[in-house]
Amino acid sequence: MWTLFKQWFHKMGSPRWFYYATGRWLPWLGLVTLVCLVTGLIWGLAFAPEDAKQGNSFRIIYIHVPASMLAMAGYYVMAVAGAIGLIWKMKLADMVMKSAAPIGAALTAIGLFTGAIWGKPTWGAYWVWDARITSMLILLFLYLGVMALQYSYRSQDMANKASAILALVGTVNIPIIYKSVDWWFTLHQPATIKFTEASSMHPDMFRPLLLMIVGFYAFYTLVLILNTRVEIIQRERRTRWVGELMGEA
Amino acid sequence: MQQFDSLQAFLSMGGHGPYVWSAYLVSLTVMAWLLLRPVIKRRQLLIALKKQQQREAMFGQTGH
Amino acid sequence: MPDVPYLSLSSVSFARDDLPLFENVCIDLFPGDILQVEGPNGSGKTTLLRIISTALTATSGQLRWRGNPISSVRHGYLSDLLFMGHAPAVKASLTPAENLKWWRRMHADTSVWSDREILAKIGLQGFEDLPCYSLSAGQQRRVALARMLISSANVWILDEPFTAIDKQGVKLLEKLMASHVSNGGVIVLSTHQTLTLDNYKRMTLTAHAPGAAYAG
Amino acid sequence: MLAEGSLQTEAMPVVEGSGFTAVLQRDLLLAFRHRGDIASPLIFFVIAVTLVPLALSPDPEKLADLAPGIIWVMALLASLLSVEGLFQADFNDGVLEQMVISPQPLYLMVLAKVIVHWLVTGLPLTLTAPLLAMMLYLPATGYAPLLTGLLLGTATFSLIGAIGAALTVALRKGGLLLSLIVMPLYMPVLIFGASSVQRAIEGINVSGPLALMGAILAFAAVVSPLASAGALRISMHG
Repeated sequence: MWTLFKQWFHKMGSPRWFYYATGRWLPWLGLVTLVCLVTGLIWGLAFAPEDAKQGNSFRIIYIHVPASMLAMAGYYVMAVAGAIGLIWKMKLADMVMKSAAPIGAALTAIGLFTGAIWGKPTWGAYWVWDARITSMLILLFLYLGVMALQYSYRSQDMANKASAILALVGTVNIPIIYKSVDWWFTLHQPATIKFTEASSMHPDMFRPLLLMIVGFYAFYTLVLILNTRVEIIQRERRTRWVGELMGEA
Repeated sequence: MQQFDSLQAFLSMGGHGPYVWSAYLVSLTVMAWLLLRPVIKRRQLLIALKKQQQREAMFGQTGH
Repeated sequence: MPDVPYLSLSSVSFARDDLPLFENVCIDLFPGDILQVEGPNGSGKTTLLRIISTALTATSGQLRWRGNPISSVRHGYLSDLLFMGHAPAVKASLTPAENLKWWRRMHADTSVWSDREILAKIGLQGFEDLPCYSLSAGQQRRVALARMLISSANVWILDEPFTAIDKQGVKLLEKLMASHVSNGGVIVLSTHQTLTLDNYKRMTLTAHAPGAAYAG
Repeated sequence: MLAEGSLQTEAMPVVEGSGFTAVLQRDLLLAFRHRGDIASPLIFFVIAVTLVPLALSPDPEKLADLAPGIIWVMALLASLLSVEGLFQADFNDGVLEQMVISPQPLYLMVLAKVIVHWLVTGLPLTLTAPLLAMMLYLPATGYAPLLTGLLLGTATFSLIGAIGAALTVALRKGGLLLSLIVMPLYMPVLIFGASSVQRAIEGINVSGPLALMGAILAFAAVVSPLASAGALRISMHG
């Protein structure tokens, strides 16, 4: 079992194997993303019932919540990939980490932006120093820091290692940051949705949200793979298999 | 079941239309950019690499 | 001659961002050996020396000390290593004596000489109380050489030790190197200069061409 | 294995931990030689705090309200500005390289450097804070938590800042980048520090947040030298 896992791990570490394997998965992943997002959007926008208190503005939840979830998860993807790259010196992990940073930052920005717009009709202001929004803003800062560090090194190897360390330090810090922000902002709305409290939301509202969350996860994976594939070509451009690839292109 | 009686009602979202639609529009634009960026980058990279290949074929090894 | 080399590199390669700098470098050094690494700028002399000193990690290949891979004897190897890089590692605002004190604590200090004796040997008697920034460049370089008198390390890695050094320093350095190898030490150095010492090995790295060979 | 007697001496194993005291003493000596540099973050601290009444108003009530926040933010910035130089000199003159390849544990040497940095910046900043608090009309009940908090907080700032300094030491324009990557990590300390003063003024018990700050400091003292040492090794690859 262990040797099997190790073999698989080793194979996964080969950029070439990753490139060709994901080439086969991509169409399916794209299909899942498209179906989930389109169905979820139409369902959420047109068919889900109106919220009793917030009216139709609550429909922003179908973007806001999945984007925020992925923003958070994306940071851990980045940090875990960075750790694997640091510990096992796996190049593919470095490429995944590098690709994950701008995607996570963009999703964090989406989460912040939709949160702000949602805030206007709900709280009467675009920006409220609420715990979740503030934590999200700090998460964006953390992403930007990793990206800035990544881009300021001329050597790609150094850039990857340095930003992996920063991502790991950030990961260790995130719970502390969240706790401290929670503690400070007494103006704190309870989290709108947690999986454990799913029942508190009307099932007709919740089902499209679930679909959107699945869609966002698929979307994230898709974009991450696409970016990693570009990184692979860039880093492996002197190898024969990329040369052959160019011949086909 | 459809929540809105008409397209008009759907677009206005009971007065919350501007908020909902701007949030969706901006988010989807960013997501489209996320999706297109690697595709464009890949194409540019392949073109650049091909050019370099041709250069090397014409002038011999130019080093790295 | 012992059959196990004191220090050996087996097919060491280094690539920066997948650009190979050198490949398959093999070196065997026995007690008393001096290896001069030559090559044009950018051929990776400094990189090779820094790999031997473990400041850099080779992309592939193995570094062995007394037959053991470095990873298993790192502490012992580092205690047995003296590295002089481009920067002299002399604190400019400390006096020569204070710099000596610092090195004594960082290195395995088995030196029988006192600070005063060492400063006399490097020709800096009378300067012990001046901050190093007030010394000339050549004198500062000689302060750096004092480490060789303090350290009991058998492996000396010297990166361009003859640059920015005065005549007195060159003589001193050559004397130090000669006595080090005659005591069974090992020296790897990079320099453009021809050494006045006899019996040294040379190795040439060629710029950006893989497969730099070892000439023993 | 080896021909006996062919080597001048058997390599002496270096005493573990002597690197810690060596770095500690050397850096203290260096700080003493550059005493003028110790004053810079302090002067920055005082001037920056002075700017606030000039920009807002000299109204004692308003200032008293804002005092904890102002002092904490400025102390954070002063600490941040000074941490940039933590490894810079050692990097430039080659000493850092010697530390990285020395048999001494880099972890302890980094810790020693951070301790000295705190002694010459964080501690003086903390000691200056009561003066500024007085100028900003901080109520008397706020002084004790301000001092305790700054004592713990500036040490945490030095520790976290060391990671950023180690990550950017090999970069030419590391200063701004350092602030960018370190400031978000400073936020919990700032929150607990400033709000414990605020709460003390309001008469609420502040042992909770101060204990948390102590916990964060202890945690940072373990993690930061580890991360900094790793970052320094990477910075050597330039």
